[in-house]
Parts: sequence; structure tokens; C-alpha cells
Amino acid sequence: MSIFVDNDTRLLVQGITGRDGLFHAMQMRDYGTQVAGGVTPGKGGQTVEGFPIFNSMHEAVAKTDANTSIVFVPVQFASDAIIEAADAGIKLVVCITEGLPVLDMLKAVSYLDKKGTKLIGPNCPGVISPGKSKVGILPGHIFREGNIGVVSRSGTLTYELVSHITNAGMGQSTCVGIGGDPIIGSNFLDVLRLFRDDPQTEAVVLVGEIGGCDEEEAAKFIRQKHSKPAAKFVQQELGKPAVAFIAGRTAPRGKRMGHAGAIISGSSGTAEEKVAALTAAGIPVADEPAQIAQLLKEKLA
Amino acid sequence: MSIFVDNDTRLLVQGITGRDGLFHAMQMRDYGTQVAGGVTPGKGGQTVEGFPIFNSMHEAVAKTDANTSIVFVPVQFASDAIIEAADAGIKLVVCITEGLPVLDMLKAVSYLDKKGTKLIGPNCPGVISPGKSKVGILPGHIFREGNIGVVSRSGTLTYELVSHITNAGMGQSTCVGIGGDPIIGSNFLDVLRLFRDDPQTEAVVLVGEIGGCDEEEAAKFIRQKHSKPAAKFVQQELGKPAVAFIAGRTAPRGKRMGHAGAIISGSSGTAEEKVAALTAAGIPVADEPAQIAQLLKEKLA
Amino acid sequence: MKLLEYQAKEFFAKAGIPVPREKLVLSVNEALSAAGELGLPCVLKAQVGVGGRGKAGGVKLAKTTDEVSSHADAILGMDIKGERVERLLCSEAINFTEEFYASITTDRANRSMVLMVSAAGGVDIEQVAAQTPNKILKISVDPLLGLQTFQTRRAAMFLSDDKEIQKQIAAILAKLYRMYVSNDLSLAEINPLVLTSDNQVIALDAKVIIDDNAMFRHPNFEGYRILSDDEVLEQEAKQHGLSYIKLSGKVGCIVNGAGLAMATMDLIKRYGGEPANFLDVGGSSSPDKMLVAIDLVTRDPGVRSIFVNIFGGITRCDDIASGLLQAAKDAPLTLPVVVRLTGTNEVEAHKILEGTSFIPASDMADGARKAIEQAGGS
Amino acid sequence: MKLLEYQAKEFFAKAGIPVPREKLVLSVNEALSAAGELGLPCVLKAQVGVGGRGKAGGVKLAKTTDEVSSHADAILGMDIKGERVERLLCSEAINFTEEFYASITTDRANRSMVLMVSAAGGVDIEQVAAQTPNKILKISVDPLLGLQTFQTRRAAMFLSDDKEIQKQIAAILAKLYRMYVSNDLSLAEINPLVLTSDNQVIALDAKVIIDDNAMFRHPNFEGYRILSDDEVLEQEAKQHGLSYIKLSGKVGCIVNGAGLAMATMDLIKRYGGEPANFLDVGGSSSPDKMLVAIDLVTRDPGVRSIFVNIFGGITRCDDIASGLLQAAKDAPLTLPVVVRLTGTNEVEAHKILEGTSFIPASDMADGARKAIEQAGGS
Repeated sequence: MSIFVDNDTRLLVQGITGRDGLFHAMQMRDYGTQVAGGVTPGKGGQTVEGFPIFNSMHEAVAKTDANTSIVFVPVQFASDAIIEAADAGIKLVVCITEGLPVLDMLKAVSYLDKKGTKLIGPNCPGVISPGKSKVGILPGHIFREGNIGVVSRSGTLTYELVSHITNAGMGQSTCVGIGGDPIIGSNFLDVLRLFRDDPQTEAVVLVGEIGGCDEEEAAKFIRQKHSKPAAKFVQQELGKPAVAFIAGRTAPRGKRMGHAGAIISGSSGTAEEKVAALTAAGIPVADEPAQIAQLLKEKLA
Repeated sequence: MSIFVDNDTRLLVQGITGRDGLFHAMQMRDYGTQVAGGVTPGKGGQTVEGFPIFNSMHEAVAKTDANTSIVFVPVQFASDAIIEAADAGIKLVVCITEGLPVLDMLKAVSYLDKKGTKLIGPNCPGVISPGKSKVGILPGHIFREGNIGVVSRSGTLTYELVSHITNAGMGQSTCVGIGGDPIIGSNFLDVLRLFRDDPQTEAVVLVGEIGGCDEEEAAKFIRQKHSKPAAKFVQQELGKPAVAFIAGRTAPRGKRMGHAGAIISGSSGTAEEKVAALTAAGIPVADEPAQIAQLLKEKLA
Repeated sequence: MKLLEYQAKEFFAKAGIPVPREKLVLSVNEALSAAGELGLPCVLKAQVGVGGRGKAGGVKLAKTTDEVSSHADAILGMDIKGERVERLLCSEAINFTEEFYASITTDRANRSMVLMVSAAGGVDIEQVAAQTPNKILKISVDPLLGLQTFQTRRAAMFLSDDKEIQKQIAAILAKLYRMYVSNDLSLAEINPLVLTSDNQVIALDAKVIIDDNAMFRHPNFEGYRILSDDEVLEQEAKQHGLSYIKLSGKVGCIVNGAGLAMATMDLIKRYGGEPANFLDVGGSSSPDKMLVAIDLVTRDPGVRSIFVNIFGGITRCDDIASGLLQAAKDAPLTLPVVVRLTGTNEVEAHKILEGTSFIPASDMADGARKAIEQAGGS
Repeated sequence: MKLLEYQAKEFFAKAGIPVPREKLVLSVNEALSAAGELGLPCVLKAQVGVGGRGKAGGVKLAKTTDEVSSHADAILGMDIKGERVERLLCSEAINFTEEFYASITTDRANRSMVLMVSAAGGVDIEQVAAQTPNKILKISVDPLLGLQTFQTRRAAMFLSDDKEIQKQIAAILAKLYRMYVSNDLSLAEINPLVLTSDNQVIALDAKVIIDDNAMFRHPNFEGYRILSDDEVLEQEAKQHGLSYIKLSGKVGCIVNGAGLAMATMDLIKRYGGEPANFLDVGGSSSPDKMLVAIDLVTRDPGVRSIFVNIFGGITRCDDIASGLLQAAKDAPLTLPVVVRLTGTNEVEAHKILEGTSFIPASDMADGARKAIEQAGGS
């Protein structure tokens, strides 16, 4: 098993005729993902690099029976594309596009909740279940099938950490980049709940950064196993070992560090707070990326 | 058992200091309903006829642990009151006020769906489970506890039919007036599903009128028992006998007959269509109110 | 409230939806001067609330000044399905190559709005829906989210393959939607929406219905109301909190509750009578309402008897009884009144009416029969 | 983008939220003429982006013309937390009896908006939240439904028992919300919102932050941007699709991805160095971006070495390598550059850089150590 994507994933690429959309459509197909086609309004009926192009998500879903989409469209049209996918019946949308206005995202997320459509991102590298399916821009060759679940707010930092895990002889069940925007479709908690229920996942790596309090919420969720073993809390427990890395210990206050969501507001959202919360919850936090594999091995021993 | 209301119903009256609100708050209490108090902004802290008054639904719910509310506030404030109730955690809202703008209702219904709050009405007489609880303006003395479920778009016409049922020696499990507006919180289908799952209910009386296609949808739902007995359709069946009455056989086209929803638009929404759909689904339709008891007896025999 | 075409076009113009240059005229002379302003040829269109004016000869193309004069004269005063033509819209003639249909309305069953478009414009959309449903695209619009860009684009692509035309259509649909929600409409329809010979998309006709329940938010819309004689009575009733609709029978009806009022009419018909009206005195009735109700019904010269049918819920029977007595005192009744009162405070009500000229009925069927009898049969 | 008070007040005024009569001035003379217009006493307020201007002496009441002159002279040019005061807001003095707090902002955890009010206005709201959380009412606002009447009423009742004052507050909150959503704000704050001695509710201060991601919808808002020297560089980087923030160390960083860029800074610090900057060249990097990145970093006179740390995903390593070579060709490098390239097309990239002056690093830790060493240690 895995979470979000697997061998039944049938993918549509929204914005497939753009440079990045097409490049990664091919990369995903090469990886083994079933790419059913793509959507670019006004270019329907064409075939590009073997991918059938459709005018709308409704048409594309009707003709391909796809269940997943990935969004590469420019930021001005991105939230509309996300909503279109959900409206057309897509069950998982992965949004690579970054920098979506917060109010647009609040509306989109609220609408997707109602539709029962899951969203990963925006401003994320996507999701990969090694050996099964890749829906994203992650470099497939660094991943290896295994039992570690990875969830991260970052893109390249995730690759850095994954490469240490893979090089140490371990593999990943699923790796999810949840995105660096302040409002994202799936946060740590949402992903941890899925990892909890995924039998393939035996340990979790959580990669956080400054801004917001998502890491603190995750720490609470993970901790409850130790502090509240009562039956009614069982469903809120991760029930699996977890280790973490937090980026931004040297970040100045009040500055947006690349990601729209990576900002220390007033006195909240610092790396210190997050490290403290995770540590207090019994989750070891690596001081540098290279330590992550060792921490995992200790937890799994 | 019963549907919507029972002995656990704890009621707040929104607009309790108005003439109708106060009159019916007392009537409901006299009937045996647990009326926990009422809300009139700006009059919080007072006690009227023994009812504690609160400034907001949030305050009222926090202090009384109520789970149900009834709305008597003027039409300009009614959809706001409905949303306030849902936001405060109320699980069932009954809206007596009539004539709410359609766009307001579309928004309110959509929001309540998200909150998991049920709505009966607007423009309805409410709901009664004889011997348990009354949340509405229905005259309690004409009802009698029993096994007939009644669902109706009308108010007084429902009383008329119920009095025939009661006079014939039968009683009601629950009687629901769903309201005469074009957009209502619970339509026939919603209520029929509840009656299906209610062991106390052994037969259903459906009271429809011109406008919309809710009766046709109900007919489809009820019919499936006979036409599609396959397992996957079982959950869509009523599984109990039903009889009906339809008002408006003499109504002219294009005129709003009192209820905002009772209008024949173009060629659709006529009484003939509805009677035909129900008859085709094996549901006897009474030609006049007095026949309803006899039809019920035949079905239950 | 249904607007006439020229009123609906005002809404369109305010919303930025392209419409032909046109002018409302009330006489032949005004038509001539409007035609002079707009240029020839021009189209003269009867402004009536009923449909089917084209078939009835209410729309005519005038190529010459003489034709303007003769057509205007012919249409003004014409009777279209019982409605007398008093207003004429004089419009520039538009050459078009395609006719589309577009509308936004409420979808009761789905509790949403629905955007509907068809490339088969210019004809009755109900016919298109019945005969060639695949020529219609229906797009459900979430009430909280509103109409989205991908939806207007999808609708536009359904109507045309030309990108420039798609853009125009999408823009018009977005404006139609904003007009719909900001004015509390229950229908906004363009039929036909045409593509002119110089590739402009323009609304040739316009239909707008305002949600009556939302009029309190738009008090100025009352200025658009044009009432027929019957509607004047309906409006008067409404101002007193009553729902009244005039019909053509002999038995006047005064009932509380819309459903019961319809059922009462149905019962009168079933027993061989003809109802004179629909009248719902509504919830929370005061004695005053009965006064108005009796006055309204007795003003109909065709009425021979009155059936008061009350089943009390929010309405208290004693209020009704007091109202009836008061009405009889204020203006002695010349018509027989059959009264059936059941429900809240019914015992008090029966006492109030004891020994008066009101004819008691034991139930609804009994009341209907007695009222028909009093009216002298069917 | 955070606005200065006087800019935020323009938003408030446009939204119909009452503010004091006031005028922006840039000199003592302008202050005197503004005071003449507004009347005495008046308040002079330093217009700076940082908080705590009151404690720093940046807000003063002037009762006489002499005081206007001396206070304006004292505040203009003052340094408040590193920011030089160049603008002064001259405002009528308001007598008030109560100070409230009101704000609307995004609630990241709940993915909604939140309206926050407190009767403890005029002080740091974070302090109130920490010390007396029961003095704050937070109301979650559904993003699709928007702020509702019962919510503004509830907030108003939390602040005052007086119906007339409640009405004023509720109206202001409704306007604040409309301002928030129509301008894509991420914060709209009034602290304090005061009750004047003649019972008027008025916004004495104003704080507005615009969502940078939504600036494409409001191109005219760029006119509000006032940049410090560092921010000029940040803005220049942004126009090239880069995220740059200047810090004070010796090791310049060029990294793809915000998380990796932060982790790179953290690692440099951990190994005893000091990062000179945050620099994320972003996804989908073109060779051009590397040129701009190297230019930006080398313009910082404190930089002694550069660490290029790239892990390719959407970024292709060969693009980065070509960019580096091009940059070295265009403007010969005077600083040592340590390069670590891993990921998509890394093999091609390594070939491109073979035999050049760029110092290869085997991994991130190796690169950080080499860059610190090249910079001459910490």
C-alpha cells in the first residue's frame, strides 16, 4: 500500500502544453505513472508527445476516466484549475504552481472539502510512491521503495533528506511534499493520519520549517500515543516512530523566506518553538540533514 | 423512535420576544417540549414567561446545551439566524419564517450541509413527534402517537389530513412540514430516507402541491422497491407503504399560489404530472383529504 | 416580478452586456422620431409580459418611414393573449449569422444555480430540451463559490470554436451572473444571443425575473412594476399580507394556508362548483385580515357565495371569528358565507359566531358542498 | 506588503471607516501648515514600518505652534529601530474614553479568516492574548460564506453594552471585512479603535498588510511600496524570479528551494560560519537566473565566498552549470565559488563544470565546510 497515489492512479496534467507541464508529464510517464492526457483550453483535440489534449477537465475526465490531476498552470489561473478538477470529479489534485493568493486558496480548499477532493500543495513538489506512481516534479531516481513515510513543507530539502535515507539503505513508502504556502490542501496532520493507516509505512520523517504552527499540531498528534493511551484517543495517534528536521534556525523575523508560508510573525512560528515541541513529544530532531538516516535507524532498531 | 425530534430535543427559540415566538414557545412548552430558552439580541439576561433570554445563539448554546432551534425572526434577519444557529453548533433548525430570498437560502443550505446541521423549512409549520416533542406551530391536540409518518409541503392542509388520520383511529410517528418555499432545507427525499430508517414508522403520507419536481423525485425513491429489487438499490427504497395527496389541480399556470414554491413554470410542476408520477409508482393519491385515512387502512391491511 | 423586455435591457446595459441601440415609444409619432434617431431599417417590438408575441404579429421589421408608421399603428393597441400592447420598443435592426441561448436560473432540485447555454437559440428552449437535449449544456453553479472562469470558458467553447467569439461569450456570461446575484434575480435569460455579421456577440432579447421575496432589498425595483387589472387586486392583497389570485367561478374562497386554499379550490371543483379565487389569509392572522379578505372577495361581481375554511395553527380561530363579525358589522354582508373553523381556540371561535348569519360547516367537504349550494350550484 | 499608517488610513477612508482628520507632512513647515488647518492640539506620528514607535518617542501631542515645530523637528530624521523617519502624520487630537482592538486576518490552522476583537485596545494584542485571553473574542469567518451579520453583532456586543455604540462598531467591522476581501489583505487591524468623548467610534491607528501573492490583481498597489536599501535588492531579485534576503555574514548562498536555502544557512551557522544571505533561485531555473544570483551576491561587499547548493527537481543541474559558466565568462569571478550539484541531469552538469575554477563539493556538508574555509573561517 501507499498513500495518495498507487498503481490505480490515472493522471491528467493541467497546463500540459507549457514547458514545465510537458517536461514533467514525460518524466512522470517515464517513471511509470499512468498519464492519461492533459488539458489546455483551446488546444483540445491535439496530441503532444503522445498525450491527448482536452479543452476542459470535464471533457478529459469523461474521456479518460482519470482520478488524479497535477496543476502546472500560471498562478492567475491556478485556483480556477484546482476547482475545475474537483468539479470534474477528480479525487486528488496536486498543485505545483506557487504563489496563489491566500483568499483564493481559502475558497478553493473549502470547496474541495465539500467535494471530498484531496489537494496537495500548492507550491509543492508533489507526491511519489516509489515503484508505483509519481505525481510531481520530484527526481524519481533518488527514491527507493521501502517503509519510510516522508512528509515535508519543502521541495529540494526533501530530496536532500530522501537521498540520505536511500543512501543509508532504506526506502520510502510514500513521500509527500505538502507545499510552502500558508494555505495548503493537506497539512502535516492530514498526511500523518494517512500514514497511520498505511501498513507499508513503519516510520515517518517530518520535514518542517519556520512559520505557522503545523509542526506543533503534528507534535501533539504524534505525542498522544505516550500521554493518552485511552481508547478514544487511539484514532488520533500516529502509532509509529517519527523523526524530524526543521529548517530556518537562522532565519530573521518578519521576512518571508522564499515560501509564502515561511515567515516568523511577531514571536510565533520560530524554529526553536517547533524543535522544542517536537522534542517534548519524543520526536528526535536532526541538527543537519545527514543525521536523519541515523536517527531513523535508531528508532527502527 | 421518531425522526428529527424526540425526548432529547432541547430547544432554543430564535426571536422569542416577538408575538408569535413567545406564543408558540409557551405552546411548545405546554405540549411537553424542553424549551431551554430563547434568543433576542439586546434582550439577553431577561426572563420572559419563565424563559431565559440570551443575546446570541453561541451564548445560548453554551449555557443551555440546546441541540435544536426554531426561527421566528423577521424575514430580513431569518437566513442570518439560521446560519447563526448552525455556527453555534445546533443540529436541527426549524424555520417558521416565510418568504426568504432564494439566494440567501441557497447559501444557507449549502453552509448547513457543510456543518452537518439539518434544516426544516423555511415557510413551514415545523415538526411534531406526538407524545415526545413539538418544534413548530402545529396544533398539538390533533395529533396522536402512532405509526404513520407524515411529510408535507403545506401547513394547514397537513392539519386537515392529520385530523382525518387521527379521527380514523390511527396515530403519527412524526409529522414534518417541510415548507412551501422553492429552496428548503429538507425535501421529501431527505425525510423519506429518515422514515425508512425509523422503526416506529410503518406507513407514510406524502402531501405535495404544484411547483418543482420534489414529488416526482419522491415517487422514484418509493418506486424502486418494486422495479429494482437488486441489492445495490435497497438503500434507496422506502420499504414501507405510502399514500399521497396533491393540492393545486385547479391552480392556473404561472401564478404563485401563496407559497413561493407553488408555481407552475412553463409546462412543469403541474398537479397532473405529480399525480401521474405517484400513481405510476404504485402510490395511491387521494382525490380529497377525507379519503386519506381509508387509503392508509387499505395499505396497512 | 417579471420585467418587460425594455426594462430587462436596462438591467443588461447597466451590467455591461451589449444590447442593440433602442428606444421605448408609446405612440406612432414617438416611433417615427425614434426611427429617425436609430436609422432604418429598425425593428418594432410589442412590450408585453406574455410569450409568443412574434407569432401574434407583435414584432415587425420596418424598412421605410411609412412602414414604421403603419407597423407601430398596427402593434400599439393590439391584443396579445389578453394583454393590450401599450409600449413599443424601437430597435436598430441587427444582421446576425448565429443565434445562441443563455440563461441563469435557480435549480430547485440541486439547491444551486444553473447556467444553461445552447447553440440552438431563437426558439423555445423547452422544445430544444425535449427534442435535442444534447444541444443544451447545463452547468451547476455553487451558491457559495459562484460562477467560475472555467465554467464560462466551458460554456463559451460549447457555443463556438472561434477564440475571439468565445472570449466575448465568456465575458457576457460572467456579467450575466454578476447581474443575477447582485439583483436577486430568479431568471436572467438571453434568447437569442446573436453573433452579428461583423462578429460581435450581442443580446437581442432579454428576460429578467426578480425574486419577489428579495424585493425588500431593492425597494427601487417597485418602480418597474406594471400591473394588469387583476394584478392590482393581487398587489393590494399582498400589502395586507394576503395572497389573492382572481379566477372565474362563483364560489369565493377565504382560507388560511396556501396548501389548504388550493385543496379547497380543488374540492369545490370536484363537487361540481367553480372557485372564484385563491385566497390565503396567511399565518399569524389578525381580525383585520378577515376584513380585507371579505372586502376583496365581495368586490368580485361574479361571486355568489363565500366559503371561509380555517384550520388553525399559528392562526387562531377566535381571531378569525372576531374578524368575521367585525366585517359583518362594518359592511352588512349581502352574500351567504359558509364558515368552517377548526384548530387552535376553535371552541372560543364557535361561541363567537353562535346565532349569527354565518352558515356553519362541520368539515371541509360539508363547507364546500354548502357553499356551492348557496352559490346556486355550478 | 505592509503599508505605513497613512497609507492604511487611505484604505480605511475609502472603505468608509471613520478616521481622524489628518495630513501627511514631510517637513517642519508642512507640519505647521497642517496644524493650522487641523487646529490645535494635534498629534504628530512618525510613519515607520517597525512597531514600538510610541515608546521610541515617535508619537507626540502638540498643544501650541511652538510644540508643533519642536516635535516635528525632533521626530523627523529620528532613527526608530534602524528605520529613519522621513514622513510624519499630523492628526487632529481625539479625546476618547475607551480603547478597543479589532482585526481581521488569515487563520492558517483553520484555513479560514478570523475576526478578533478586544476591549483591551491600545496595547500589544499578543500580550493581551498571553495574559488575559478571555478579554479577546475570536470569530472564525467561513471563506465562502463571508462575515455574517450575527458575527459583527456578537463582536459589537462583546465590546459594548450600549446599543448605539454596538451599531457603530458592527458597521465598522462589516466595512473592515469588505475592505479585507476586496483588496486581498492578509491583515487589517485597528488598534486602538476608540470611543470618543462624544460617543463616536473611530479608528485612531490603522495597520494593513497586503497579500504579496495577490499583487497581480492590484497592480496600482505597487505605488504604495516604500523600500529600504535592503528591500530594493529584495525587490530586484523578485523581479527576476528569485527570493533574496540580505544578512550579515561572509558566506554568500545560492540555493534552489526555500527549505534547502534555509537548511544551507543553518548548516553554515552550525559549522561555525555566518551566512551572508538567503537566496532561493526558485523552481524552473534558467541559466539567466544564475547570472542574476551571482551578481546579487557579489554586490554584497561583506561576502568572501559563495556556496552554490543545488538539488535538482524542476531545476535542471545542467541549466545551473551553464549559468555558472556564463556568469564567469561575462564577469570574471573574484570570489571563490563552491558548487554542489545533485539531481536531474547532474551527470551532464558535472561534465560542464569539469576543469573550471569552480570548487566542487561532494555533498551539502562538504560544500558548507569548504565555503566557510574559503571565506577565511567564521
